Amino acid sequence: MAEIIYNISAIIALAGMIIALYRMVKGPSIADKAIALDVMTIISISLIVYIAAISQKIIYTDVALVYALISFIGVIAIARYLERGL
Amino acid sequence: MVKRIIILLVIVFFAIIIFPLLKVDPTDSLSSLATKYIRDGADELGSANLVTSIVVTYRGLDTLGEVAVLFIATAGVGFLLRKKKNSSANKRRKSSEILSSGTSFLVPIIFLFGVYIFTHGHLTPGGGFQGGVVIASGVLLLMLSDVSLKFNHFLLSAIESFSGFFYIIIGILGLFLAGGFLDNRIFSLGTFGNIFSAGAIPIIYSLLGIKVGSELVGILGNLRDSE
Amino acid sequence: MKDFKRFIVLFVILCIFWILFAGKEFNELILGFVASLIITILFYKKAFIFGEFNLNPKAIAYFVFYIFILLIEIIKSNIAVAKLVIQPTLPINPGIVKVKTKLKSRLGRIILANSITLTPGTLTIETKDDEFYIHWIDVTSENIDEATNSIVQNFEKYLEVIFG
Amino acid sequence: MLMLIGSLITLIGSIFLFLGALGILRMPDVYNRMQAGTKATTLGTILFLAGLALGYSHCTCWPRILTLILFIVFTNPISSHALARAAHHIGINLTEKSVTDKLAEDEAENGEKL
Amino acid sequence: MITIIVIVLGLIMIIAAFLAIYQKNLVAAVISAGVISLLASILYLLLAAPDVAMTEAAIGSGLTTVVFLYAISKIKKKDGE
Repeated sequence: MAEIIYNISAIIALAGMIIALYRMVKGPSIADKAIALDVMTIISISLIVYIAAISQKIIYTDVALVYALISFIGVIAIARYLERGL
Repeated sequence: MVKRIIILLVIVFFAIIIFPLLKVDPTDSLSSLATKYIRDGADELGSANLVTSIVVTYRGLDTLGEVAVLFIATAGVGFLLRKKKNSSANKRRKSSEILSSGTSFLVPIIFLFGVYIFTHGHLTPGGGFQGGVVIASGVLLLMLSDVSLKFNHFLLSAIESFSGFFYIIIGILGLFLAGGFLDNRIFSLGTFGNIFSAGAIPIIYSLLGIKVGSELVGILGNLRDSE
Repeated sequence: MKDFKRFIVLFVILCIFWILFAGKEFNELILGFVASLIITILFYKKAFIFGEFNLNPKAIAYFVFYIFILLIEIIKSNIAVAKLVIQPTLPINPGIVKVKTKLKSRLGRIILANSITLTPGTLTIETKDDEFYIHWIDVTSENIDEATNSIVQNFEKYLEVIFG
Repeated sequence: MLMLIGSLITLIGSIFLFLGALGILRMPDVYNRMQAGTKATTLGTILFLAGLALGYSHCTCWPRILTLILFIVFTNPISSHALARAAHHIGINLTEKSVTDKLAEDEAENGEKL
Repeated sequence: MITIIVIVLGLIMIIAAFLAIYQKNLVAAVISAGVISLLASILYLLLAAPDVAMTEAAIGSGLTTVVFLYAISKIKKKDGE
């Protein structure tokens, strides 16, 4: 029962990722695309922890930590590029 | 249009070919060398992460080559990009107060996380390269938030050379004290799964992490300070 | 004295993070102690925001209380934005307003700005001296004082005690 | 039982994640998208991860998940603030529904960009 | 379940790859390339290769993006002068 609900949650999160991808394809400005990237990153972090939990491997969460730190810096770099501060 | 349809068909074709790979059981058809690594690796080298022991000891020379490639890349970037004469840092837009305060809170934690990753290379999926990249990202965050940050390129190359030097010294020590070049059994193997275990692997990975980190910082600094 | 306080606070925070990363086995603690010490020596001169905690019991109690307030605020306003998004007509009324803050310490200001940004409906765009420019999804008043009342006051009265 | 509660929390979190993504699809301009998108997903992630930590409590991954939540809560507002500031600086306009833009007024008054 | 995740992520990666190739704006293409390596690292994790996943997440989605952005800003400066 609980496993089924966890799986449904993962599928809903994946659907959110597809919607973010649509904004990324369409997004009129670069900032829109960067927001879409941000949302996709956050959903990816959730998915990684989900994978780590269902496969019972704690060490996989290290990947999620690296992910959270690095993609944050990527988004800031895009922002600083846009305002010519790079 | 026809071209795009053909491209799509080719991609679908490859997807169908590659998809069965997901169902391959990795244990059922291994070469004899791989079987030996898997069977004896944990007992011989005492590292909980088998990939690490293969990368650092069995295939240590390859890793040395990879680090050399990265070093040549750094040197190439420094050589090709001309240094700026007059500093034009004031042309860049200043970062906001929130970003600079947040940076001074986050950078020490990012550095600590990088140290965690490269010292736990034999226990977790991390290692020297990943830890080095995390540390370089911390410096990158400093660069993004502070437009007038100056790099001491001499210090960077000194750190980089010293860690490379000690890396090779440990390799040669392995040649004399243990089985061969870059053998990790120059110290006792310790308890399996403990932090101070697996002989020289944590030390080698720490040196690699510092070396990779300073090389990447060198590349980024050269990119920023050139015209 | 200021340097010493900064040093201690940074060191303790790094040790806590190391325990969260690596667990509290004895050997790990030794390694974490050494690593935190090295990083603290490297950074304590630049990390100016760590010297700004008020380390008295009242401030710490307020800090714990503040986290609860922030959580409740986040949940409340998230539900409001979720309602907004699923309505077909999308009844929004956005704009950028100006608010004033009394906080002086930089740590207090960044926590205030992050709290404003975390509660959906408001987003800090720019800071300038004691004024924050905030994008507000549902502008009820363009006046500085009224906007300050409804956005900032709720957080500021706690942060003033914690960071001074 | 604990697992069921955890899974329900995760479900709520995933719904918030979905609504956040829907927000960036429906909102009319960059700033509103940032509001609905990146902030609703912060709460969504917190709930998602907390539910997983509760349901799989025997794998003792809660310290990592706590660290992850701390990172996300601290870094996400900073990155969206940086993005919003950059978007305003390069002159991406607010939607026509907007009622006021004090920042642009002040910039015009001082004759320079902040 | 894992199969569904793999298929969806693979499709998103293909779309992002098309975007990275056909987009006129270089920065948008760089962002799309970042998305590809972001999702590739989840796929590596599903294939039980956390080492590679961590390297891909660290280098692919963070550092190469920044290096590309630096390169683009240098090129634009040259063109402007």
